[in-house]
Amino acid sequence: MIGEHLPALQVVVPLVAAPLIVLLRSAPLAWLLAVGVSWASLVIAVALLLQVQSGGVISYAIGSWPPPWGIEYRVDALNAYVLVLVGLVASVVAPYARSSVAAELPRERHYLFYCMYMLCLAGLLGIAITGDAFNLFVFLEISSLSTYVLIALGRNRRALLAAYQYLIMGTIGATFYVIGIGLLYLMTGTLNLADMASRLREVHELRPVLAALAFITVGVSLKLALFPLHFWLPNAYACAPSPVTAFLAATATKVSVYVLLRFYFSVFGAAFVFERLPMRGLVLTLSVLAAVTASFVAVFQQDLKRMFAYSSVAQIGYITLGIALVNENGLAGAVVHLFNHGVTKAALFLLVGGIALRTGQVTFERVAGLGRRMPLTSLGIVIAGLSLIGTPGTAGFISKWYLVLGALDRGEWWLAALIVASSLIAVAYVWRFVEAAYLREPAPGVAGSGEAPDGMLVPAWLMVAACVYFGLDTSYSLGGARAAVAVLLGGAP
Amino acid sequence: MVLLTMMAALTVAIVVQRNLFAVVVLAGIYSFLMATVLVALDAVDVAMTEASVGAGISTVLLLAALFLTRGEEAKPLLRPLLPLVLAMVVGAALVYGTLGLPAFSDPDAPIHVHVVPRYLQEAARETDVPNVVTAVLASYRGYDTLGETTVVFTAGAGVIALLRRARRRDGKDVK
Amino acid sequence: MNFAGHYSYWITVFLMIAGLYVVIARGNLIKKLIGLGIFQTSVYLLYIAPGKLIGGTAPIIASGFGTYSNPLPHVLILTAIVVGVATLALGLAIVVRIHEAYGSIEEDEILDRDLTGQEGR
Amino acid sequence: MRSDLVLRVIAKLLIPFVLLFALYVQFHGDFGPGGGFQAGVIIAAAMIFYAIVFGLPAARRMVPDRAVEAMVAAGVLIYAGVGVAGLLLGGNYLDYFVLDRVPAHGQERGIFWVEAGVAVTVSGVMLKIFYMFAGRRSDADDA
Repeated sequence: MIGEHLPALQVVVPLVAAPLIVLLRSAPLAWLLAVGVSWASLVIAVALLLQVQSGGVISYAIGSWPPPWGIEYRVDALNAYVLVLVGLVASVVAPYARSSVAAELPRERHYLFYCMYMLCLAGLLGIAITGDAFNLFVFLEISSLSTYVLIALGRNRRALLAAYQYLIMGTIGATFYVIGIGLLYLMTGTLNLADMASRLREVHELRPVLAALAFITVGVSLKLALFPLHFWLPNAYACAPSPVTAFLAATATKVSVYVLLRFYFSVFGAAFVFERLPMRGLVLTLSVLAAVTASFVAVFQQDLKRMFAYSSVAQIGYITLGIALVNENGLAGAVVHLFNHGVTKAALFLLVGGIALRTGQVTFERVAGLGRRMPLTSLGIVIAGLSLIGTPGTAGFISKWYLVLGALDRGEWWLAALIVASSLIAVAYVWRFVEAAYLREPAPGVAGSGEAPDGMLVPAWLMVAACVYFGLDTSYSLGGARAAVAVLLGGAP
Repeated sequence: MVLLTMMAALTVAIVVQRNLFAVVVLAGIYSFLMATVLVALDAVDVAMTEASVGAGISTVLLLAALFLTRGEEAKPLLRPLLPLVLAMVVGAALVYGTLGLPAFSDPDAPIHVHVVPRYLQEAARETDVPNVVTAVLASYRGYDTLGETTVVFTAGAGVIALLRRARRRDGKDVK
Repeated sequence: MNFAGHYSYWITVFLMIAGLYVVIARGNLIKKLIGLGIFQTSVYLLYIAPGKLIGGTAPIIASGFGTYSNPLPHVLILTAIVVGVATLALGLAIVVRIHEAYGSIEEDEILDRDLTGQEGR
Repeated sequence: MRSDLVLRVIAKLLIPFVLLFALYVQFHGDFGPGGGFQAGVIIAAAMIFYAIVFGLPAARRMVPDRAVEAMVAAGVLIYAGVGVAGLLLGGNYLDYFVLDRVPAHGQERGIFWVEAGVAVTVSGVMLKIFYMFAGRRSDADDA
């Protein structure tokens, strides 16, 4: 009986947890609840994925109103995959948050932190699962508003400025999205994505549809930090509390990519977006620029969080590049990179959070000689760094391999070469960490208090292990991605 | 149509005016005009909300924030040209889009023939509520409204998280 | 007729341009938020105006009326208004905190003070 | 402001009527314009008016912070709870049909509680936000 209501529970459980936390007003209870709910949402997501694999698309009519009159939750191989990623990262970040939050935030704000964390989780899951364009906007705002607060809770006063900038950019992005949806609604009369897709096929007046495509693309690109709309991201990631950075880097941008995929392939249709319009060239150019320039900028950062934030911009470039390839291997690379990069970045930011806890700042000066003071943390960063570069045997290799295959399938060998070349830049910035941690003497006066607490180290290493595991056994990650690509290229959602 | 033109004029005033108190008051008037336009367009529920939120709550919040900061804008403009061009490009994109939309008050437009007829014809019977806006809001699309309530909740909890004073163990505020 | 039929769209576009311009060009953090509000309200007209039917009434079912304006955009925009005020409240809370931390709400002054490490008050 | 007797008397007279009007807006939302959100805003406005005329401490005595925070959370829980009730009675999430033997009455009941939840959260949040902003000011003054 519970089985059929899983789609609703997926979102409602974290959503109800948030007000409960406010009523309880107790940090330890809030933490316990957050951990329990995160794990529950992972279990639900996995159960949904299994249901989809055995029984096909799940449609759940909220309020028992049939779509398109009511709001429909629609789970297929693609968004079940995204739900699992979000659930997985949340389950790892929630236990990790306790030590980090205890150290970084004043006590009376602890329970509010977990409240915001639950809302952000509910928002992201809601975006991924819904089959209704306007409902997507509502959950987008839930996740965005909670994200602004989470970033502003950072220790440094710059966190406030970063949160403000993100609030402005995020709201512009969301409003663009609403304008796009408005135009589509005026042309089709419906808000249900599947219904919209089928009715769009019969629309002959294309100008509003084109404008809608443009507004939705720009709006979502602001959220996913596609180059050159990425400038809010490094500040936000660098200033937010460590668990927030890890959670956002691994999930928020990925969910936005999902939205883009959903609109391009399921609503507008790949043929419309990529064959009738020069969108392919545009997305391709921006992706390559992102991958190359952001990687370069990353090399010259003095702060580890900032460096990995720029690296995120570059990695998002790889994902959108895979989208622009519009073939089976390229898309599989893009979707599997969603997952692999999510896992890799979660591992990196969780480990960097441990360093921040011990040394205060994470500049390269402070990191010098870290290999001796925090050997496990340093080793973890090196392994996850290898995955970031795309070394064989790690998760990152799998995604880049498929991206290169996708490029070669189209006969664009120069693109394949660019993917490999830009990975070499990643070698440069990961090497900077290796050099600082293992080859340099620690700066005098840096407190050496050993490893991060186990509560942080264990979740972080789980993610590091995942980086290696998904590099060796690809049956789950790649298998899920292939099923998702079949949905994308199959047409209807 | 006159109202719309007045709104446009007010917007210009808001852009130009540098005294922030004046801007806040103008923004309040702007909201009232918007509410009037909405009544003319038959959106009475929306008008009521816009009047109470836009002209009421927003104004109070803005004034409260102004008391806490300061009321004068320091510099007229940073780099006026680039933002203007950007905004114009976005506007042009929207103009391009609206050109293909169905004409005003066209009863055969897609939004009037698809989905909505059921609301208008059946809502009173299916939900026992004659105000269709309420029926759609709370029932057909009730889940959106749950999300909307959660948005409000998020804002409330967020403001508490941001503005609560840090307290020391003895209960005094930390400066 | 065509011009008149699209008049509300033209105003929508104008409000949108003005709002967006204020957001991008102005350095004052509160003024930016007001601009953001105008930008958001422009969307209301885009949704609501096409829902109006001439000769129709507000969508409250009563005997004696046959034509009603479209209620669905009204519902959507109610949600949008709520989202707008929620964003404004959060934005203002952040601005107040910024003012306390930096002693200014002008973007360029704040960036200056960040570089020089100068305290607010 | 403290010495303005006329204002105080008017406020005392007016506020009950404003609250009554809020209730009207709340319950008449089924038949005319209005509903939980608008009613919540009006309730909050009445309290804010009270706070402005009689001072923040007086308002905080009448509606303490803890109570407001509880309202903020309770409204969402009421709303989500109606959804869960639908689940427990064998329907989908937020299914109101199952709330009563006559489906249309179930709808009416569901809408009533949902709107109540909205009003509670909205009035709580608006009031809380005002408290937070206004409280910030008085702290800054005596610092």
